[in-house]
Amino acid sequence: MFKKILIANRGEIAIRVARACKELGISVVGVFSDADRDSYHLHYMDEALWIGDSSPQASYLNISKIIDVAKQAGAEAIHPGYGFLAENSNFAQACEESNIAFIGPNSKALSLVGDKVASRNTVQKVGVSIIPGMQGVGRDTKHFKEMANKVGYPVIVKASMGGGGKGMRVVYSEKELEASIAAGQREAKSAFGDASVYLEKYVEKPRHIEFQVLRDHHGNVVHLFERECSIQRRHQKIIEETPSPAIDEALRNEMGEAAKKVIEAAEYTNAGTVEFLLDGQRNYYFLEVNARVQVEHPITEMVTGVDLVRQQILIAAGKKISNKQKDFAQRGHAIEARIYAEDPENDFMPSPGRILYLNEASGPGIRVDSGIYQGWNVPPHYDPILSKLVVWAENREIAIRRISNALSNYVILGIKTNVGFLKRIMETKKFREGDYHTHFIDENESALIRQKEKIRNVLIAAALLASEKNSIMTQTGYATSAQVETTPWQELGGWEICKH
Amino acid sequence: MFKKILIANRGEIAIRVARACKELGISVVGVFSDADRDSYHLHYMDEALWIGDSSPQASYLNISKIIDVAKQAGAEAIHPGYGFLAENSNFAQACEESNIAFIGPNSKALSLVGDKVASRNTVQKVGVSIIPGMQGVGRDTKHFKEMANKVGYPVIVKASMGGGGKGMRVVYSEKELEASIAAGQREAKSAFGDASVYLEKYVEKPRHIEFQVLRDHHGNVVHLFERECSIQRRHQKIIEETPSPAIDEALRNEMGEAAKKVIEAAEYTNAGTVEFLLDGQRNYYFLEVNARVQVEHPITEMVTGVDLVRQQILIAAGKKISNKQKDFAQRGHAIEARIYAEDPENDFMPSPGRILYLNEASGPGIRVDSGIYQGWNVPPHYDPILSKLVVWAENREIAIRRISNALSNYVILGIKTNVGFLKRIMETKKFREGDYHTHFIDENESALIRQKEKIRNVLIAAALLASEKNSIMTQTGYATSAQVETTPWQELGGWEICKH
Amino acid sequence: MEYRFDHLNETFTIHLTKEKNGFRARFRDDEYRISDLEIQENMISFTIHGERFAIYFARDKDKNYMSIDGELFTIKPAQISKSGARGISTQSDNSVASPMPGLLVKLPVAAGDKVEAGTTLAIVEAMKMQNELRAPSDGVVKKVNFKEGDQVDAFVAIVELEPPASEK
Amino acid sequence: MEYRFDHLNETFTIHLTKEKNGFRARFRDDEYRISDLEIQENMISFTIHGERFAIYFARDKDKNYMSIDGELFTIKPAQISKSGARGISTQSDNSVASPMPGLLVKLPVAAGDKVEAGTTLAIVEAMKMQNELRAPSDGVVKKVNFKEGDQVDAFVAIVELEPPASEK
Repeated sequence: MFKKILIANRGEIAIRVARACKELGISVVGVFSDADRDSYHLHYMDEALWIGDSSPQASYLNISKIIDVAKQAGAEAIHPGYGFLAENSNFAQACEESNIAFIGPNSKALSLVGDKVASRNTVQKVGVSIIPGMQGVGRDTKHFKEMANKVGYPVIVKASMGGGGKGMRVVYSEKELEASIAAGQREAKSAFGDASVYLEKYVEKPRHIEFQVLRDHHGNVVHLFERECSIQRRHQKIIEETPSPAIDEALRNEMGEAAKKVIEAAEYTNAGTVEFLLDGQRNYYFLEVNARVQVEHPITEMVTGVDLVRQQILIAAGKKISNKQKDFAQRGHAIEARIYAEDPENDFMPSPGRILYLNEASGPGIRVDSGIYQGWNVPPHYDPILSKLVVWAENREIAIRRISNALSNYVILGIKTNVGFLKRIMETKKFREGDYHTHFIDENESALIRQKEKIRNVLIAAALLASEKNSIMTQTGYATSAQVETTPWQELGGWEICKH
Repeated sequence: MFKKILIANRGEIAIRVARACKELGISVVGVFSDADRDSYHLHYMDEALWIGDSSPQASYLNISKIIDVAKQAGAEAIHPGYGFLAENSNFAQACEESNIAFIGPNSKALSLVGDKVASRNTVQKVGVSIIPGMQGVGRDTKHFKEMANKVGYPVIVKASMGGGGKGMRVVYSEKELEASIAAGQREAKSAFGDASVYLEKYVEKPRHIEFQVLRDHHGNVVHLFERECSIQRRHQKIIEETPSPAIDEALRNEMGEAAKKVIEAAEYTNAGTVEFLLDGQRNYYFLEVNARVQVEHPITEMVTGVDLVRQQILIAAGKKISNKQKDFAQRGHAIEARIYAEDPENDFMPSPGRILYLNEASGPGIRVDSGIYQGWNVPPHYDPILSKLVVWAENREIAIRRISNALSNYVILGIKTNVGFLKRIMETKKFREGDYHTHFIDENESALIRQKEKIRNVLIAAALLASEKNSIMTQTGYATSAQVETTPWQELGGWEICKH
Repeated sequence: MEYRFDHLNETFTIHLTKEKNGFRARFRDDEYRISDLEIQENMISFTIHGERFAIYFARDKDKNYMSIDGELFTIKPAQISKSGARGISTQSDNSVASPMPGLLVKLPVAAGDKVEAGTTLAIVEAMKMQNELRAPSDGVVKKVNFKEGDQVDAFVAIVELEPPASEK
Repeated sequence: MEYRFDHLNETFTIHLTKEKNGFRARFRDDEYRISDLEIQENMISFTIHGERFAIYFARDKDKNYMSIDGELFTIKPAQISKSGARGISTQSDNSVASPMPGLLVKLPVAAGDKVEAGTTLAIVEAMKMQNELRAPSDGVVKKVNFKEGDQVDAFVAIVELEPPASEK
């Protein structure tokens, strides 16, 4: 087993990994940029080394510097967390070349799954579906018609150079097809200067279902069931749950076996996630492999009882997965809500700044993986994720109530957060019924707007606070006369005594 | 199902119960004494009603007042928590007479299990052992010798009027017996004015093992396995774990079935705990039934996935336990540490007072059931329990590391707590090996003393804080000139602006 | 007594009257009886007609951050124009500022440049999000207060404009 | 510079010297190099010879409460007798105080009573624990500062004694 691991990351995931290391008796080396000199993750490290200025390029993305400090500290392995260098095959290779274990897939598998075309080909070879459609530009109307009939309506026409919805047309029947192609071509031409379009099956009301897989260096592979991550804002997952309300036992087993096939075909090692799109007719299509520990990994841990980060370390150290597929089971229901520093009342604008007051949720079935503390100045340089609120309960109904109550008691003051927005999602009928898909937030915009009535109690509170200043002073004894006298602390160090 | 429940308690257990109610869609009514006007549990209540001045007798033990406010609020049930009126059969009866459901056992069963002699008789009738020995005062030397031979050495001579170890003598062989009886009688006479002594089997290195049982009003009964609570200070449990390292599957099943027999014989309903003493030869002896939700109930919840407070409410509402014994299983390992306001460096003296800073442990596998908040003045009138730190992990070794790390990061400043003491227990070889019993703390006193070396870093920190005052001001921007200018808040309400 | 607060460009008024067992509050056309008021360091709780509310708060020099049921509100004392209360300096109408603090990654204009409405004046990046700041109307760049690579605060003028020469 | 602190009736001295990249601290006979010092509102962290330490702290008017690895320490600036530093008023030698705040449940003596060493002078109760306060030596009760049922603070004289008449 490793004696010392360097964690090439920051925030909540760096703390998550540090905890797993310490529980294995492994010493941890943390790294920090200029902006992170006072960051919370350093409080969980046995050593802390500076890696560059505040920009991600100069620090957390700086491969040679990170390899250097790992050598300097004598770390035998590096855990990359998620984001930054986690899926960078050059980094994995640099680790391999420096005889430092990269806690993640081998660099060859990492390259393969990072290449969209190569990974789609690999997946198809083992009989797992991808979204059917043209592999390149459509030639003529006949070609489009044939393909549309082959994959079945509805289909979608997309600009080859496209992105952001420009040149896209959903087509529900053959009689609309020709006109849609022409419209798509016109729009593509004007947006990208290239009229090329192609066609694929349109997955209606798609649900994002992913499977957690573990594979060791001895060829043992198991899946740890699914996570549903269909609640997304701007393609960013914000709420995840497991089990998915959309799949049953039979489909779960089928998709789980498909995910294992994908991982085996890629000769992938360590923890990985196979992402699928699921439609309303039980069809599922491979999307991609996420070659890292996922932000949403805790919900799998809550229902299976398996510590995924610990498994990552054990697998990287060459240990065998001793349990068989049949040894794993889902118990109860887990939901994660990602807490971001952003303002839902102002177009989700990022909101760095000082945390004046912090009271994180706690209690039965509640897990908080947090990277923040009261008094900390959230820097503007990195991802806005602050922490993750995860709940477990005996069933989905209780889990939703539990996370909703926990959000009510998750208090971060001084910056804007999405806590209230997350709670509003939990309270929608659609979410409660499990009847949602990846367009949920767009389609339920009006139900997610903050209710105006809440302001009444806030204003009354503000008025009471303003009026009650004197009684506070006496009631709670904050400002007694003793505190304005000279005290030994002042004589010693000149502290400004400022009780509150 | 109940629509409204009154919680006749305070602190962490009142919050625990409130959460369970809210998750069932039940509205909660809290109560408070004068000392608890600003207590944290009120923040979890939909209504809050005053029940008396600060003394427990006038408030939380005031049966008629509590019944009155329950009626006034229209509560259909009362949850008593633990302590206070939880095991008071008069209170249970008063509830029954007012047509308010008492969330606990029926008053008849409560009376029975509260009566030591009656419960021992009941238990013996169904073939469960009690500690063998005299049922009354020893008559003469012959009587003592006969009984000692019958139960086997070692035996203990105890004062009939006794308590606190006075008049107690452990006897290892017959040749010491006569002298020990005489010595015990002399000591009993001088301590209690009554020389009567009796004899029972001395259980050496006893372990405290208790079984959680649930029984509904339809006669269904299940046990949810054991909790080991042998780490005690002055007969107060401070650390509990499950599974117990002292019992195996066969003994677990046997003791679990014995516990169910006891509960059935008492016609007990709702959640109850059957306490046993276990010796080194797999003998176990019934001690008593705890007729309430236990402080340590969370560890059972962590390994079984069953929400015990929810079950209490459901059973009180007449629901059936739908699962059979075979449906329950223990998964992983859980440990609880009770956080008390007391000073281990000063004979565990209680330490009420203001909490100046609070940062509670959190993260994977960590549950905190807390009743405190930063800024709160812990009142001196009630039990010193502040919160409970509970961890779950895949196995015992990881669970111990996890709780040890969590204790390191459980920060309560301004009052004294036992956090460091609990951590020292976790770090003893004996505890790590599971080799302990109820005399653990006395026998390991020297290993539990705080190491002197820790002070070095604290003193360096204090010196650095005193020397660095100026750089703090600029580095972290706490005290900019803007803050000493007049601000709108001051003009509005005269607030003393005091940033920190 | 009357209290006036600003929240998201709206001004709200609360009338508060002290009574024997608490307060009477008037908001819009409704009256509320408030009892069992408790104020702690960062928490205020009270009962309105039997229902209990708990609100967390923290104060900055001119703002009160409050949280109720997970929803955040930032409340300021209202700017009282008739009195001598000092206003907080904010961006002027003909300057462009970022709605979020962040890194000034692009600043393609310089003093003296003529710009049309909609021209990108600056790009500010924070937490992996880029925000483009555009000219609200035609004009001439009067002053540029930062340079590329600078860290800028929210609501602080980055580029100041003046009307085009012809309008002067 | 030299810093002196009191902790549990002991006085400790730390010498601190500012250096280019941090500090040098001397404690007893050892020297420590301190780098990467960070101080936040309630946290201080630094590196000593490669090892990182994080300590939480909170200050009262005359005490600094600190937590390291779960262990709590209460540190006070040392009482400097030669300087003009004002001492904190504590119980005098011939008075009896409670080591914990609590309720004065029994006060069986009155001014003028003769007491022997070991006589119970008061019982203070807090958090379900009773603490008996006994006379440290023979004497006469000079003054009783509270009555039964009063709430008393820690280290505040409850009963004041004077030597027995014969010794005067």
